[in-house]
Amino acid sequence: MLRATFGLAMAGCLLAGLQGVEVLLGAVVPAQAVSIPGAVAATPLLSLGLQEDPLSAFFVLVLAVSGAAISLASIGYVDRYVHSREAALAALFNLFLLSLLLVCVAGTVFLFLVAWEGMTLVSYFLVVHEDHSAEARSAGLTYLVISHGAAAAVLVALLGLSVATGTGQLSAIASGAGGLSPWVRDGVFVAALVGFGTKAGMVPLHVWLPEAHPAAPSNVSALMSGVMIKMGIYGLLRVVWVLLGGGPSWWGYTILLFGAASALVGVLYAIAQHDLKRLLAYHSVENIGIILMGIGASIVLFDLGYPALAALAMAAALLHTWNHALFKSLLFLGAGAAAGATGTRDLEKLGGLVRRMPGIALTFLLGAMAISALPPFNGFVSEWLLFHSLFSAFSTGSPATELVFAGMAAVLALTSGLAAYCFVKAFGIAFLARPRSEAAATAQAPPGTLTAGTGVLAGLCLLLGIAPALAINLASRPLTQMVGTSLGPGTSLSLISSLPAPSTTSAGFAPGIIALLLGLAIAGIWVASRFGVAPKVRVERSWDCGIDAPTARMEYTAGGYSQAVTRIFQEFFRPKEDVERTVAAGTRWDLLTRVRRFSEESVDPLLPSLYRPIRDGFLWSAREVSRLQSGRIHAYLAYMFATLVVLLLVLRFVGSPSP
Amino acid sequence: MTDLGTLALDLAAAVALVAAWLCLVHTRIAALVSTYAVQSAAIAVAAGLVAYLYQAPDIYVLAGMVVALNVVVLPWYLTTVLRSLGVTRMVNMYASVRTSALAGLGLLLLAAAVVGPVAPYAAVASAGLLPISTAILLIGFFLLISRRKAIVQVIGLLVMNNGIFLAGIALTYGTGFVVELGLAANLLVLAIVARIFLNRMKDTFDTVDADALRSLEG
Amino acid sequence: MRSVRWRARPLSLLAPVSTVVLAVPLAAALLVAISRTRPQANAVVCGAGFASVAAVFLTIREVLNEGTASVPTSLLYVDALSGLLLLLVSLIGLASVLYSVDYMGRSGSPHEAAFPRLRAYYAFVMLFLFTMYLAAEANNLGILWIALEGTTLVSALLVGFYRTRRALEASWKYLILCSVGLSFALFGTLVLYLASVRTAGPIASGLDWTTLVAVGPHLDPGLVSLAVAFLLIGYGTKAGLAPLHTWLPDAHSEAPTPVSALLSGALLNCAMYALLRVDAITLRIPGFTLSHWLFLGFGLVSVFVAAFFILVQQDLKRLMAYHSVEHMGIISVGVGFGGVLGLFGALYHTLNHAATKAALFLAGGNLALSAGTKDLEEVSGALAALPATGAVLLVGGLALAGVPPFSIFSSEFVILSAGFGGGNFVGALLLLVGLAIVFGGLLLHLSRLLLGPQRPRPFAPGMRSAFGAAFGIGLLVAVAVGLGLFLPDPLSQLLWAAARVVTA
Amino acid sequence: MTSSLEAIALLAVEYLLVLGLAPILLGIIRRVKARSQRREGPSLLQPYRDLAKLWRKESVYSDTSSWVTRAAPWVSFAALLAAIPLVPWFVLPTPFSGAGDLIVLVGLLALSRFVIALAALDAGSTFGGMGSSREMWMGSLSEPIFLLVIFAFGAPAGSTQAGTIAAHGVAAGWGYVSAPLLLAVVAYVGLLLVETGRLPVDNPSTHLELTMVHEAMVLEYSGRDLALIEWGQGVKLAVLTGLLIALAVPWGISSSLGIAVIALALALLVAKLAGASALIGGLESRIAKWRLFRVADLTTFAAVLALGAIAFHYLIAAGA
Repeated sequence: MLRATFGLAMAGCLLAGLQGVEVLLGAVVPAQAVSIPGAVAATPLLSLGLQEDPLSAFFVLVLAVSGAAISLASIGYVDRYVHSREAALAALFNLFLLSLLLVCVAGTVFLFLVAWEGMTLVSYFLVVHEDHSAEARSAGLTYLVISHGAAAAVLVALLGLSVATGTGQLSAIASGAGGLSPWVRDGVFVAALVGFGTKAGMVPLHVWLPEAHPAAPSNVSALMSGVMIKMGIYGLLRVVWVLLGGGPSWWGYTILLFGAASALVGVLYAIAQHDLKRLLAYHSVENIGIILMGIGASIVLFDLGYPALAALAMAAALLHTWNHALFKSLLFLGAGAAAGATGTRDLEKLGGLVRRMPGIALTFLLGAMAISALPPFNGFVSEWLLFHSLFSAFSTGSPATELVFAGMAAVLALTSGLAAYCFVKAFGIAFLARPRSEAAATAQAPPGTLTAGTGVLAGLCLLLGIAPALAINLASRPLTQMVGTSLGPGTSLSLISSLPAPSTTSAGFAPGIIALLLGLAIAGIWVASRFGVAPKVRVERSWDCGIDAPTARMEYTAGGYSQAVTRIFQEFFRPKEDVERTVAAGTRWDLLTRVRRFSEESVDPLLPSLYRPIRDGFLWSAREVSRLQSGRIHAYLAYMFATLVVLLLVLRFVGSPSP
Repeated sequence: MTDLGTLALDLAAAVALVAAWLCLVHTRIAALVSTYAVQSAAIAVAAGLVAYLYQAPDIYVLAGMVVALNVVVLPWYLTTVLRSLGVTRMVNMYASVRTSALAGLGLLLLAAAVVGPVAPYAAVASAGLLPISTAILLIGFFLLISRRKAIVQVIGLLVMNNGIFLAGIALTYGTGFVVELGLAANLLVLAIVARIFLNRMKDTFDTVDADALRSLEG
Repeated sequence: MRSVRWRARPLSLLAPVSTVVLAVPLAAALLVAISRTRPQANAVVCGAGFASVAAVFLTIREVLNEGTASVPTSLLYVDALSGLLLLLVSLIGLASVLYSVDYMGRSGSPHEAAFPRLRAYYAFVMLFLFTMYLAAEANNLGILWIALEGTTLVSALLVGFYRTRRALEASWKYLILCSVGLSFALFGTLVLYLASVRTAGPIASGLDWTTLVAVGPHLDPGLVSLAVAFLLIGYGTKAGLAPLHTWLPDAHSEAPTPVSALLSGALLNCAMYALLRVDAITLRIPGFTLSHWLFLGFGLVSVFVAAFFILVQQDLKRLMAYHSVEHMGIISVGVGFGGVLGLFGALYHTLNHAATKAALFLAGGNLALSAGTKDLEEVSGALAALPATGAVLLVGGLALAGVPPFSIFSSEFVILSAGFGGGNFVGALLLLVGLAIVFGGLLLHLSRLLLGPQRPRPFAPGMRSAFGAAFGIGLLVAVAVGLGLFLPDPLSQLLWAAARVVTA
Repeated sequence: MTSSLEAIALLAVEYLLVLGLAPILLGIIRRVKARSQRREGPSLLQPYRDLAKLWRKESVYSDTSSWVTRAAPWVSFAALLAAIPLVPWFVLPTPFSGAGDLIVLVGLLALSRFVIALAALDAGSTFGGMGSSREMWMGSLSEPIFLLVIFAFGAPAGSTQAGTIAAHGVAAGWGYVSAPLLLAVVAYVGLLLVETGRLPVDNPSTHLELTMVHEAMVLEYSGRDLALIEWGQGVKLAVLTGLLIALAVPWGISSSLGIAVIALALALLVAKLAGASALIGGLESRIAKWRLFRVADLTTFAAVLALGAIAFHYLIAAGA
């Protein structure tokens, strides 16, 4: 039954994906209203219409591919690792997919908002599904409340556009938004950035993300991190590009700066995490930042009058969106396998899993390389495009732009370098060396469909890394829809192809050739190693300075590994160190003290320093306000009296305000 | 319409206002009840005057009703309630007599300030009636706020209603018989329902101090 | 539903069907009073509940066909706005009566009342319904006032039904505060009459809605604004607008559960209905915007005050009561935004809130019954323990928080559209902020109540074989959920017509 | 444009040249350092002998290690091999210049580093973890500098393609020399020291537990794997030095395919490489190793230089 459910989900995803591809290759799907009598007739505001334009189709495709793979993996995952209310999980999972799909293809403001909130709500239930602890509920609640506030901002943006243009149809808004006053456009932009930025996990609105994503079952985490946060990107693109048709440079710089902050903050916090899923969640913040940088750059370049360069930046953003959907889904599924088999997400208790689950280890490694932007994987291609669009600002002749963009490129490079650092740690500590706990030592191999799901995703990461033209061709219609131009001819569907070089720069990158070179080099080494007498191979214990038997406790820990970075970014992390020392008897020298226990944790400073005070402030004022209901009827009568008197005085001395 | 008639009307209204002020300074409940009766009588007189001055016979019926209900029935009823409750005779107030008296004056000024500008629109020639009836309404309200005993709160409510009666009768020639009958019936039912609760309160809390009812908060 | 297809005419040979709406509860009150046995009394009230709904449907059908329903006397008047209120009251009335039977009416029901008291309870409930129907059908604003004061008197007795200290306290406060409020409303009504008399002369129908609307454009703005101030304080108290709402949480939380549902779902809307009638009159005066600002102001204050109380609330029924304050505030904001869209949204919201809130109160009653307490601190993990009740609370709670695809979201969406469309950006943004706080507060409670770990003390079994109660709650939930994405044509027509009654 | 056959032939020459010269560059550095310390030092050919010896020796693997350990040296070396055509060595336009630009080069170096750092954790020894952490940390700090340097070098030419930049330099002649170029070169040298693990960042000749970085990573390697890694170090040094040469002093790179010009270009290239190695050796022998965390200071300074170069570019453009 459960298998059938997830199988159905997979089939649905594949169908949606085919439809998406069809649209991306040129089919036109007419906008249509879902015919529910009454709802439409009551007021056009409440009409439910669907549309699938190229932008929708691209995100449908992103959703469909990851969704199908995750559904496949879910069959085994839920069967093996979920022990309560599997049916509810399966139902919610499918509902979640539906709501994601609806967000993409909603054709009216009302339906979009319904789907948007539905997506949040369903995912909330998925977040609190597995774990009934107070922390999980608090994570869920944080998620829900922040998301709801964000939805309010989304509502302001869309409703503002809707009433300003007098229509609830998204397609009609686009044609009517040209003549809006700058104030309205700016207001809509700010609201959209706050609303969609929150869902996407943009710093400093990201605090819900690292709480909520790890709490959910891992297949759901994969869907949330891989796909759901992309809906924030979709919404932002929809509003800023499709509905408003781009905007002034400061929009772009704003997005660029927030994107850079997200990328850097995300990766730095990821490094400090020892919980595998939290670590991945922070990487989502990082990658959203990268995507946002692409969007911001495209707005700036478009405003400067370089649509071709804007298309390059936007292509980077779209491609990275898809790439992240692929490798983050993969990584969460892999983390789910590790956590499911060992019962812990704590890196310090994992280790050695490469021998217990080689398939998962291999695919996780490929995903880690992809997210670390290493060639020949897809993450590198999109970051390359982004670097290029940042570099291309040289041809705009605007010194300020270029200095900012160069700084952004440095941030991006630092980010991808740190991401690589973080994933060496994540993969190395979790999957390599000796198991650090009994559970890790005895972990069972994950179910086949789970490995198959990650395998499919890993294959796609590699495929899009070698032949990104596939994806770029699919993105060309959305690109044309947004910036009016695509990446030009020269993109063919051959496996080995060169990325188009924008006319203004003569740079080029042929991922296929690089992959070929890598392959040939490895083949060459293999051939070389066949020559001569093959030397002997011996297996021994690791070098341990002569101590008799190296144990898992002597291995480098996750905390130790990340020390190098946490040390130099100390001001940023403000780590809380907890050191327990014992002083050897009869000495008073520090040198002779022994550190018994050392623990360190870095909490996201935004939570205690920004959000908690807001929450506490609300609670405090609520307690103060609630003292008004003192139980004394005389007080109540006095309120009434005061209200009356104030009202009468206002009436008398202020009069009725004019509209 | 004669000046004398207007004067008489104003006088009756003034008596009602003074009675309301008196309600603010009385410290014994029984005195409060009889002052209420006096006020009601003054309002009945005002009603009769309006009926006479404007040849509106149905207002005589109304005047009669006020006499029957507010001058006779309700004061008697209140007295029996007082007796059956067996509460102390003192009013128990939050605000002192002096404060209350000053508040009474202030409320008149407030009423004058607020409704003064529209008072000339009153259908009846006397421009003072609307402020006075508003003042009586507010004074009744003040009684409710500043007196602790539940029964005094009921009296405050009745004083408020007297203000409304005055406004209704004197300003608008009445509002139609069915409506007025309904209003009167409601007042009576209110008194009865209030008595039910007062009795229960006495049984349950052993006091009719409304301030004792403070367990529901937040 | 086939009954709606009947022509209304044959029945009106005897009496207009609008009169039947009034007669049914009155007759039922009498019949209950003389009933001899429990089953008899139960049968009478259930029959009256269904009969009322049928009569209301016929009335609404007539309204939709003719514009107004025929009435026996000019003191009554039934248009689309009345029809909407009738619909509301009859639906909530039916659900609440059915619930009452299972909750306290049948022998062996968990809160079984002694027969004489049950009889009194039923009679008062029927009278309560009668006064609300009367409020809906009144033409004369004086009658409207009388009907509303009548609701106070009858329902004060119902609130105090349990005779506990807390119930007594609540009912006393309710009685005094609402009576005081309504006194102001009466004064306001008189001032309005004064304005009418000055325009139309001393005619007996001067307080009739039909007259006032007709002479509306010529009414004196000064007098009307004075009247509006008093009427708003008066009916606003009854409608639970902050800071006049103080009686509301007490009364709602201490009344028997079915009465809470009636108070929140039906009664508050009766007061709001009276305010709408007043608003409609002021809207006829050219350039008169005072009432809009007042509605907007009171509405926003209500939303924010309620939001704060919701955040720190510890009692299930009080929590819901404060949500009533909040939603009356939202309705008021919708009215304040104005325009036919704002009114449509407000009325749509009225319907949605009534159904949702009544369902929640009834389901909350179930929960309190099983948990043995209304204290939110002591109940958790209810969804697993009581799947059906928990599901209703969950769906209802989410709906109440304004989550799509439930109906309250849709109406809030319309109200916000009206706000943005009407240029009330600040008002609309403030409303959104308030709603977000409420959302957080409500979900804070819901997540522990429903999803938290199961408390050590087990839940008692609730009502047994409570088909009536289940039907009633199911009906309300169906309305609360269904109206979100699906608004049947007749209902949509009714809502638009009602909105135009106010604005046109 | 060259035909593909010619391109392949040129590519083969490049590979032979770089793979062949890589060990000797290490030999030159060691010799210069030894001389500056008044030692004779090993033969220039000693690295070749080391490699040959390692190639024949048996391999010892840790019992906790997995296929990651076995695969890493291959992938790492392959990544470096793939980077070779991205650098203009002696002829322009570079064969297979469409394969990638300098950003791809950065990516390939990162790949090479990544797999080795991963393998360092595989054996489960403490040293491996320490080396891995430090190496990846330094790598992540050097990447932004690399990007800025690329931007600084690329800005005048409007390209991130090393060949295009070099061609721009060759065509501009002395006009290529400018203040921004100088700043970028200094920044690049700092980067080079970090990337190749030279002093003051890392000391390739130490095996002291607490200070070694790269050596700690590869502590568990032996035999052919170690040979690949050591050789890879040489190739990396050659690639980065070659790049420095192509970007800073591009003159002499042939723009046509005549035998004589090519031969001259090849000779010049060898001379430049040898000179650059000697300079590195000289530089290394003049500075002491820094504390590990001061690497961040070095990279920050390099970043300032590179950004300064970009800003200078505009100052000059505005002045012109």
